[in-house]
Amino acid sequence: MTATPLTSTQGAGRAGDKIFSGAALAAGCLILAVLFGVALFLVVQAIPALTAPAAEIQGGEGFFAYIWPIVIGTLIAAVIALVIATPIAIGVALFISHFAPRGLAAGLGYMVDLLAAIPSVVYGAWGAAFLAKEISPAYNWLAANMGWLPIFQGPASATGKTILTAGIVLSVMVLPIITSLSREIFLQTPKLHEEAALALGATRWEMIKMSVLPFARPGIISAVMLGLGRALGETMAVALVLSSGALTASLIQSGNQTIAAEIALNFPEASGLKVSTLIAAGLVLFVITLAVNMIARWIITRHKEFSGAN
Amino acid sequence: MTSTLTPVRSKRSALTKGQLPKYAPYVVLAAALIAGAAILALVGFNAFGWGIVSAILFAVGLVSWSAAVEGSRKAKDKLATCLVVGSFLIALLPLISVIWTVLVNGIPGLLNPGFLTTSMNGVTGVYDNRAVEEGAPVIGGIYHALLGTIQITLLATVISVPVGLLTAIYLVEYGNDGRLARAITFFVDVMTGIPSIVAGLFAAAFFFAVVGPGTKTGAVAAVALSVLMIPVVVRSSEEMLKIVPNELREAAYALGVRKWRTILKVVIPTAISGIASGVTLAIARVIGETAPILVTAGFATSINSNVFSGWMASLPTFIYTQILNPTSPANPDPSSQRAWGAALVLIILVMVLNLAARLIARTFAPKTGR
Amino acid sequence: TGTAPAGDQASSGPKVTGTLTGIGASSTGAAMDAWKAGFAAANQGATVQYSPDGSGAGRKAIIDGSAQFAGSDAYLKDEEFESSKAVCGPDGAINIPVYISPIAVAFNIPGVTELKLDAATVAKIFRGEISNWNDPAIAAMNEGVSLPDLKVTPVNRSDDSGTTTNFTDYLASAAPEVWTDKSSGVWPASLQGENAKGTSGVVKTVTDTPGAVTYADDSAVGGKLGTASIKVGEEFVKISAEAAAKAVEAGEPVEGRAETDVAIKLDRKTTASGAYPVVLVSYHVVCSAYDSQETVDLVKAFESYVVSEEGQQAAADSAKSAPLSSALAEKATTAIESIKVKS
Amino acid sequence: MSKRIDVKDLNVYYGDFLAVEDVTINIEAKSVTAFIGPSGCGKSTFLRTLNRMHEVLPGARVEGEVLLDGDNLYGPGVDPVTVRSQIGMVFQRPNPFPTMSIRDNVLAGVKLNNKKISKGEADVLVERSLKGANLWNEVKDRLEKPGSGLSGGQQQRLCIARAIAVEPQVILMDEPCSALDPISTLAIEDLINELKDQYTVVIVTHNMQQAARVSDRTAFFNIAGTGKPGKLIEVGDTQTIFSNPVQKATEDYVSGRFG
Amino acid sequence: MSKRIDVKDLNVYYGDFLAVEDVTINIEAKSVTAFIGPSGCGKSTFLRTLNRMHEVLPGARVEGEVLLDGDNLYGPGVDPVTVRSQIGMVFQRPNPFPTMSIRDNVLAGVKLNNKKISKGEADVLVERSLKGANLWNEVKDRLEKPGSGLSGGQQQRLCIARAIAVEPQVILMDEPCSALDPISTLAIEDLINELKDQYTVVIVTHNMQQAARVSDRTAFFNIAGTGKPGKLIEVGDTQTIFSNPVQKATEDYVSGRFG
Ligand SMILES: Nc1ncnc2c1ncn2[C@@H]1O[C@H](COP(=O)(O)OP(=O)(O)OP(=O)(O)O)[C@@H](O)[C@H]1O
Ligand SMILES: Nc1ncnc2c1ncn2[C@@H]1O[C@H](COP(=O)(O)OP(=O)(O)OP(=O)(O)O)[C@@H](O)[C@H]1O
Ligand SMILES: [Mg+2]
Ligand SMILES: [Mg+2]
Ligand SMILES: O=P([O-])([O-])[O-]
Repeated sequence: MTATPLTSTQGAGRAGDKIFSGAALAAGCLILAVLFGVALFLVVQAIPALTAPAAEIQGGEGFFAYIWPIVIGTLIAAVIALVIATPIAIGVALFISHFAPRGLAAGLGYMVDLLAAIPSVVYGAWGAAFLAKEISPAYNWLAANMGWLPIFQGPASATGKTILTAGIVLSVMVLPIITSLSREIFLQTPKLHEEAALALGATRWEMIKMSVLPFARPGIISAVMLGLGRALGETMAVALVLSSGALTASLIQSGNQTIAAEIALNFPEASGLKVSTLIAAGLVLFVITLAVNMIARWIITRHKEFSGAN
Repeated sequence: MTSTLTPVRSKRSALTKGQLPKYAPYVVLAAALIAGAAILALVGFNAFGWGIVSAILFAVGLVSWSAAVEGSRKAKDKLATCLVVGSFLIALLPLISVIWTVLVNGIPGLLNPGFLTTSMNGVTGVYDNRAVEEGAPVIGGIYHALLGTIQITLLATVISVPVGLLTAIYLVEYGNDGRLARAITFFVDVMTGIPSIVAGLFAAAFFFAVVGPGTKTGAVAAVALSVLMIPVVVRSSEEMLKIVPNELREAAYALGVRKWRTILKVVIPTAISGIASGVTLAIARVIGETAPILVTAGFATSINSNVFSGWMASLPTFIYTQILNPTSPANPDPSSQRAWGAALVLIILVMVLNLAARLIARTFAPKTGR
Repeated sequence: TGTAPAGDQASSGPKVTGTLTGIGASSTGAAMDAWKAGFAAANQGATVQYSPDGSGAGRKAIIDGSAQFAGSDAYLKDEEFESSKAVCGPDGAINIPVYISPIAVAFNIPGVTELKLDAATVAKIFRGEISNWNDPAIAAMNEGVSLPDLKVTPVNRSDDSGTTTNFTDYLASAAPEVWTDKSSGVWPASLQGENAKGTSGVVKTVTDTPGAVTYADDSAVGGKLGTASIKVGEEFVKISAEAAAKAVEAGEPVEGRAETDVAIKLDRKTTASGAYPVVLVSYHVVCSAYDSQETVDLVKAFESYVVSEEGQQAAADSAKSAPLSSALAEKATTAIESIKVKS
Repeated sequence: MSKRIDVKDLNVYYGDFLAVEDVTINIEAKSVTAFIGPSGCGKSTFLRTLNRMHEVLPGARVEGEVLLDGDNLYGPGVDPVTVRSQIGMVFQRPNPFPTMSIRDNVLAGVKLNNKKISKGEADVLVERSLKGANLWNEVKDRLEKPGSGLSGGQQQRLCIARAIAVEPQVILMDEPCSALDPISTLAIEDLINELKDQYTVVIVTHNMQQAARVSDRTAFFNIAGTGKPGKLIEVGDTQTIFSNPVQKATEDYVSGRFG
Repeated sequence: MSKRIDVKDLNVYYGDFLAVEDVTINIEAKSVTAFIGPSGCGKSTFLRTLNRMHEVLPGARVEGEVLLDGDNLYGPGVDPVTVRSQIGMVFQRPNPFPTMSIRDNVLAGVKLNNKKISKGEADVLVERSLKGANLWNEVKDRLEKPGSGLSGGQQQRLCIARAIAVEPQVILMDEPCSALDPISTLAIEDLINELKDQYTVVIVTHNMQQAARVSDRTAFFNIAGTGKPGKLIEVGDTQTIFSNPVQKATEDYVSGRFG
């Protein structure tokens, strides 16, 4: 069989496909390359700190002793942020997509998006100057009444600049990220499936549980992962809000520190091995993000067969 | 059975049997407000606490009444409604508080003549001391920083959106869930966790190595911001592309439309509203970044309109230094006024961007009107 | 706009042009603004840019050649001095004192504007060993002051800082029995307390919190907070520019540096009358030799202006810093004169 | 278990567009009523007003009354959820829940009201419903697989099984057999015949034969032209409508070549 | 303008699941071929292999040959896009583009491929296609409105109009009339009759009468049981298949009560 019409025609169009898919592939690879670059940068710069004698590392007891309290601090702050932000963000997204009067919804969505527009320095300044002061009576109350819980052990910080305050500020910062993405996905839930639930006599909430949330589940997880990334990596707001210190279980005392803030606070004055130590801290954060994401991906793929899309 | 077709009937409809009366929420609300005031009066009244306590009482009251009369399903629905509305109201609190703080502190700065049209070139503590001690006008503005922010962010967007969107397209349309696609998905997630300062240091180190030591320009900052922006663009676009129904793709393929045209003209327009949201989110995420810009763009106090050469200011770094290192340490108030004014401008800038994105999205979005 | 300094000293030298890049301490940012403006007004065509990234960043920058001078609130460490030889020629980089800043112990006690404290008491306050302002140790030194029953909340810097280095250096030298930690830019992790970022941050926190006390560059304390007089020898010295200058004069040159280097090892235990030893000296770190004549001229012109009486006055007006004493300024000028083109 | 529906002067709107005008019809309990008429005349629209599914669309609203055993569905204070749990519906386009298994799809409605249904009861119910929809044999080995991997006709039968599992008092079916092969269609028709012993059934169909076979009464809807509202032209015993209609339009339609 | 299709030993898979087994069939040019068979037997699946739409689904693949005028669609180097632009398709579920107006939906095949067309030509094409699908009268006043605001049957006819607007050589239709009323069905059948003068038409239908009315040849598919692959049981002249089939299964199916 010689050159058939099926194979010969439309060479130009085919080139378009090739170019486009090539560009898409290249973009993906570029991201991998950048990430590889970042990782390489971190590793190369971190090596001196990882191999240095313990006494020379900040604190004098080696890198591990230096890093683990702030790893815990980072996780505490991120967990607080997500525990507060995730339910509220999903609530807000649902409110906008399924509860608010239609005419109002777009405007309300816009308002929440505004939260994303506020620079982190401003959050930091707001958290340090306003929130911390306003919230510190509540901490005193917690210390007095719930002090038997280790996390609310007193005496409460006099300034209110605690890891809990930092977590709250972070939660406000990640809220618009989770909200905005979830909202868009909720809005895309096929009408067909919503109607299927409603026709069975489902209440609005049951309809959401039956059709909206399952459909949006992978999207919500992605949104939360984005929020988590921000909570883990946020630098300036935490640096300004948190009155940092040694690791403590109490959330209402001053103390604890996050990796990103530790880097931001110390990098400007750092030199020599200290620089390596801080970059090694960045590397550790990188590894934490990696681990957390592996877990999340695993959860997503486990339910793949029932993924709502298409 | 004879149906009574008279519209006004005395007997209660079977359909409304076992249902709370229409006025129920208002009754519960009134009761909650009163009870809340009473409780607060015991521990010391404050308006905020009153709101919170009343809201909780309202939810509990309404839900339990509903549970008693209507059964658990309706009660759960009411509870969910209370929680959803409640979470929205809670989300409004910080929003209003932050915006209020910024407005109150920022408007005086913004109203300063020359605030938007001049730079900080030549402004020293002497003037601020005079402003505070002798009541002279506060001078110095943000023109240089505004210009810098716009240029740096624009460049970062120009880099990130094509890369991010193309990657999302690769993942959804070409990746076939293969090994490469999964690797990219995974590492994009990891990328979201890069602390902003590390992104800045990386970009700086990269340009130091490639161009030469001390290379600090707006473009370097844009690269640093892109590292932060790309994962947000990829993630949000990917989610939006994924939920475009396959039957639309199939419809286009069946018309003999090439895949890339299908993607450009069918898939992306269908998802455009979400993509636009994601891109604005990504821009909002980086436009307020401080740390990476400090280490990549240098610190300019005068106007520089070339992103590719020379140091460049930006609004966040401007805000940051004005707050943390006031022009006059003895009299930080003028600096703080400028900082909040700049914050206000930054927020307005993002609002305008957001509006623009929505307009774009609306033009292409699926037509639901009829 | 810009200040137009009268009687222009810098412009009497060779006409200079070009851009001078500096990176370094943020604490001298306000003074740098004044110097940039003053220098630019006197030298058309010459500009100075300065990025307040931090002292460490500044020292790194001069060592790797990405800046022509660094602002630092500590002189180069020995190993930094060694590595600076790669870029700055065989004599390495030199430290020029440009800015003296007395560090105030500032407190917020309603109704109290002045206190007298000795080093040990200050150390105890910041270690949390004195937890109430009516503590007998404080009362003993402050007869006639009505000290309230108020919790002491010490506030330290959360960021690595030159102010902390100098403050802890003072405490460790003057009250070694109480302050058992080494001097360090990072506040000892074992001490629990409140902290905030930056000088303005700690000042703000203290202003907002009754009973709080901190240490901060005097210029930022202004009149808002009470400040302590520090016991030196047998007298209590009130914080002032002159007292700070005296304490600096009591210091000694650092060994092992270039001949013209002006790095000063402060004597915290000085008993010199009227000296206030809680003080910080900021330096400009410059190369002893540069590649081009143009740069040399530019650096010389700028640094001469900075240490000149007029430059110091501009900084004092703008940042309320303490001017260099004339003796120190002279040494600095000699050092600046020695800068040359690489051979 | 079954209820009658009386519709009075119902106007149905999409925003400003009047889609169905002034319908008055009585639907007897324990009977099968078929709606026929050309495409776009408002059959689906009208059907959806009978269980208040219409108002789910933005801007959609109705004027008039729909009485379920004398109680106005659109009366003040009536909760659409109550209405819908009594009046089930099968849609024109199959819409199984893609995130649920086949089994869970069938049980979706049942679980709403009866959380604690035992596994045994559930199994019985699933089997009965799927058998009723003539799907049991095809899916009995993959009940735990997602419902979206089925063929078009299988999906539609799954939706029918889901709707009958909750045993509503009225069942509305919008062209339930349009995607089905003759064998399945037969099964569904048998099912409808069974259902009418206990329930009230309303069915939209394009298939005249089907209407003639399964329904007791038939309602013919028509539309005068583009942009005009659909109207109920005639309603009566199926036999009368097909053999001896009052209106000329009805006669033209039912005697036309059939699809 | 029309081409014949010859299928040889085709196996169709969804991942590991063999959905259709070993089909060999010849489809004549300028003729109408109908596929009939019970739900889930693989009619849609097989139809989608004829224009390489099957492979769009992840994991889906085929083995065997499909020859379009002797050229293997699955031969090496064959561009599926070329195949699809010659072999058009109407889906079982209507899928108009939600972002486009009715007019743009009809022109989608032209516009999405970036072909230049003057406004006048476009108008003519839109009108001709919509008339062909018997939709023109209903939508001529709202061509600029979105396609998603149409009734189910209207959407389906819009998709038919969209498919014929590109004038492919072969048209595959998957139950095109299942959502249509008799009048529209009639119009579509007329259209098919017209089309076959120029094009090759393949149609899946559950409606035996329709198959009998419009098709020249009929292929009967069947499935032995759940999880078993669908098979082509018999193919032949429509008349033969309906009056005198070779296979018992075919006879059972076509003589069954009809839907
Ligand atoms: N969501 C909608 N918004 C606006 N108009 C609509 C909507 N759905 C349907 N219509 C219009 O309402 C009219 C009646 O539509 P409906 O779907 O009830 O027709 P139908 O009789 O069910 O037709 P078919 O037999 O094709 O399904 C049509 O003109 C249609 O275009
Ligand atoms: N996406 C899919 N993934 C896996 N299996 C599928 C998929 N789509 C269909 N099947 C299976 O393939 C077989 C054939 O399905 P197909 O849709 O071709 O049937 P059909 O003959 O068109 O039926 P109907 O008349 O109901 O549309 C069925 O068993 C079905 O469950
Ligand atoms: Mg319909
Ligand atoms: Mg099919
Ligand atoms: O001058 P500082 O390092 O204390 O900011």
